[in-house]
Amino acid sequence: MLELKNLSFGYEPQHLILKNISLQLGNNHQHVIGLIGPNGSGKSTLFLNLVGVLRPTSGQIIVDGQPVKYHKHNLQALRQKIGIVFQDSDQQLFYSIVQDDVAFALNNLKYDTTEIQRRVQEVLEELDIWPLRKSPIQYLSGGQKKRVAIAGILVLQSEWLLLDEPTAGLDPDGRKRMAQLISHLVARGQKIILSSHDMDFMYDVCDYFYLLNAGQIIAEGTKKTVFTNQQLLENNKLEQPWLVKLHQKLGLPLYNNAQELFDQHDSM
Amino acid sequence: MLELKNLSFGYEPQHLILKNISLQLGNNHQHVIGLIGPNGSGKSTLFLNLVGVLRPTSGQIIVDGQPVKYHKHNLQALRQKIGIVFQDSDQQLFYSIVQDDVAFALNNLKYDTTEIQRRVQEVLEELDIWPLRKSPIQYLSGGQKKRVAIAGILVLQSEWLLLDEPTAGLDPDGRKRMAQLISHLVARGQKIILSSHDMDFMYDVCDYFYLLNAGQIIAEGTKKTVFTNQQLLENNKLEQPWLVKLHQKLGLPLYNNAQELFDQHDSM
Amino acid sequence: MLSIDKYAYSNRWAEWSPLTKAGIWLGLMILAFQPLLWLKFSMLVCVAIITVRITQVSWRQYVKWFYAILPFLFLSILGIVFTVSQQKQDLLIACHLGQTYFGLSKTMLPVGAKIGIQAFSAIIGTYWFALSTPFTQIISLLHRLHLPDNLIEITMLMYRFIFIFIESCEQIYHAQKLRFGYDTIGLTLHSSGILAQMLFQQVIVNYRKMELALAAKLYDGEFRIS
Amino acid sequence: MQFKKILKTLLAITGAMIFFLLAFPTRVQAMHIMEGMLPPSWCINWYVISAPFFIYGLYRLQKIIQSSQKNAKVMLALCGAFVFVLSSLKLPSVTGSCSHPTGVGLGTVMFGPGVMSVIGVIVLLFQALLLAHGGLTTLGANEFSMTIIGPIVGFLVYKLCRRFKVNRSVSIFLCAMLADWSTYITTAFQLAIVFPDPHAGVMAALIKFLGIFAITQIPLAIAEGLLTVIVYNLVISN
Repeated sequence: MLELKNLSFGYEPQHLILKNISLQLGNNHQHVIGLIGPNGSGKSTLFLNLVGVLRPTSGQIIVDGQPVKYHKHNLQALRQKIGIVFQDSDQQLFYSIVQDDVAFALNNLKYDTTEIQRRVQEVLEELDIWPLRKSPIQYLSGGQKKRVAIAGILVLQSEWLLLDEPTAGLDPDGRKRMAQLISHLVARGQKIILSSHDMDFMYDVCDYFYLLNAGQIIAEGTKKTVFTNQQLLENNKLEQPWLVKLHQKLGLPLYNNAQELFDQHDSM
Repeated sequence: MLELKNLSFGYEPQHLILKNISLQLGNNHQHVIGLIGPNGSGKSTLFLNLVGVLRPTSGQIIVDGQPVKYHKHNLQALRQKIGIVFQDSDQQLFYSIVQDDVAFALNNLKYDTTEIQRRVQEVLEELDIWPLRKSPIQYLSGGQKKRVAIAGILVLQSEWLLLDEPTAGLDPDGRKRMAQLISHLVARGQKIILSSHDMDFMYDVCDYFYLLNAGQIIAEGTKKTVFTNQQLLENNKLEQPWLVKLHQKLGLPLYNNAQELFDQHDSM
Repeated sequence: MLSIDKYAYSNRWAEWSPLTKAGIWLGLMILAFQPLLWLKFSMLVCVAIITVRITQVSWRQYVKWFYAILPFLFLSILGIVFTVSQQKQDLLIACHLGQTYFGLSKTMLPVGAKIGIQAFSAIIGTYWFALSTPFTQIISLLHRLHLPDNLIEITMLMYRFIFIFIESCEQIYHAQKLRFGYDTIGLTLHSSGILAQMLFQQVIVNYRKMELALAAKLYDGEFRIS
Repeated sequence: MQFKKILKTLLAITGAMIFFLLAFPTRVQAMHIMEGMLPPSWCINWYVISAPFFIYGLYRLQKIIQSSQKNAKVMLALCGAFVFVLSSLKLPSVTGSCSHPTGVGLGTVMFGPGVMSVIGVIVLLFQALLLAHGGLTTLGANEFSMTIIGPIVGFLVYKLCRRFKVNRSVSIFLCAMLADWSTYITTAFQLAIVFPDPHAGVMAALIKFLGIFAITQIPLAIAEGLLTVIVYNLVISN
């Protein structure tokens, strides 16, 4: 379980980017947690605080009951517990060959070669990029690079996976495959925290939401609580997913995802 | 009117990226033309051919009845007729202050200062960024940068405006404002060609579509013709916009945009 | 832009051991430098044909790679054979200025021709190597030569980063060109300056983002190379 | 303001040079000595001559990596990639065709000549294998001219200019221009030693090669000097 207690952060103390944030992540009913908010609301900064790259100006992060300490050793442990994949794939791939890059983090932890090979193969197969293992990264598509970047973190087998804008730049097919990948990971027990501007995607994929704006948690709750509040979303420059709009404006039932709606209709 | 006649392009002649493309852009009923297709289908390459950065391996581009010639003088004229805004704003903003950057093209063309000032003011006001004219670009949001990039092309008052992924990286509010901006530009006579992975956005904004895949035009037509063909879209790794899905799966009428659907329902 | 790199990964001999290929390259260099002209010449022809066959590059593209260096070769050889002399009979195509003659030296012409053929065969040999050996194999070669780790790690990272920079370089260049930034010599210089400065800014931007990614991947100061 | 005047004069000189060059049908390029141009003994000689500088550069590199934080390698590689891309940049129409700045001046200003000798070798390796410029057997010779003589000259010129309180922009201009130019003068030397004139010996050959390389490179050196100043000022102003 991850807990933030009165966390504030600012590069300069008088300009806080995150303001007194308290939240608990990883209660029983939460598997994929969505972080939504307009540009500049502090989502990425919150992520960087969570993985210990940025250090809170005040307040605490508590992981499994233990407050995070900022010594090298503790940080290493933290980052094995919480992995993060950033938005831009190019800036997180350092080797030229897919399998070398995916093995990078394990090499840094000095795992032995057979274990590294085993884990790399496992992850590449899981992400459906095993055939690319020897490909040069510079000739991959955006969606493929994204998968390699995710693989490079998944090999750590961290309990938590933070994904910052995982669908940015992906085409409709890539977006669909990303949604499938996330459900697959969740099904095998991975806990995920997501941030994205794509409300329809977020609505489909996440089961609990935090709405962040101007560095504060404005609202939290299940998809129904957060997204049916049209006024709240508008005030925070967000939009309702179309399933919610249909529910509210056309009086259809509120479905959890598009599949559900169309399945319902097919069976009628 | 823009016309492509049997246009093929490849960096190496044996690997064509665009294959024998023929199309006519700018017939009477077309104001916003949408170019859709999965990643790597050749959309950006087609754009670069249209503005004369890349030279077709075979075939011709015909502008207002005249085949494009690749001499410096002709290219200059072509680029005043067809302006392009690329996806990544950061790679097309050259100065640190907004108004300097917007004036770049006019300065290069040696327009006189009062004319430059007049045009820059006009465009900044039109795009609603006049208050930002003296702001440093590095502190603008993604949506604002996008507007500055568009302003830098609009000052040329070109007949055609090509927009490559105009909503990439924008939050829901930025996306909505981009749609408004496009309708505004169209209303005052600007002809626009758009490419984007956001099918809902494209469906809302464009009135004629070309579907590109593997360098070939697979289909063309109005939004109704192209998007009601589910099989076609699936074969080309695209998705149906949700308005079309509702029409086909739930039997609702096919609305042109979300506004229309909800207005219809409010008035009932 | 780096089309050679693409062929290096996709050619038919890409999987061959880099040591074998390095050995063949060395052999080709010896053939290029040995004195027999006919041997140089036949090596040149054979290797060119082999290169084109295994990479399936078009002859047109293959010849294009020579365009950039031909002027240099030509100028160098001109420098070798051009001379001044008091005696007209030393020279071919002599013209005189006062009592001295300018022209092509009869003794140096064969030398120039020999150097020309030698350079050509050596270049063709190296092109074969460059076109058939993926850069990752070069890295492993450097590793086997026991060069310092720091050097190899930086080479490896540079290779990866070059592609990031080339992509943004092309994007910036196109955007400038389409806004008439390269229409005159003055503008070209100015725009090139902006281009270089923007690329330099990307050094910083990339570095900041990479720092974060390195932290996430538990980087401990060493990029291991197998 | 005085600087602007100097800049204008320089632009005028560049213009004149370009006109001069356009009168000759040669394509001017940033030139490395090509594969096969030097006999094996000289290839080895240049490798040996360059080696101490290279080793010193490695030593400096080691120091930087050890003294600063652990991400220094990534920074150095980013800068190296930047120099490579800059050196493969075509500057169209500066000399009527294409030219490539060497990027040496900027690199020298950024890191000093020591580290530049290592980064330069990697850049030369990439140029030989990815761009088909230069060569592997001649790498030692090109290293000597481009990454040893060029940066040292540039560095000394810069220090000297600063000592005599020359304006910073002018110092950088001279540093970059002379770094570039001295590279080609060295190239001329290297060729002259190997291919002496049959009648008048090494000195005459040197004059010939200087005529060919050093003079044709003047406008490119000036262009590179100006470019470096523009970049430097833009970087400073931000």
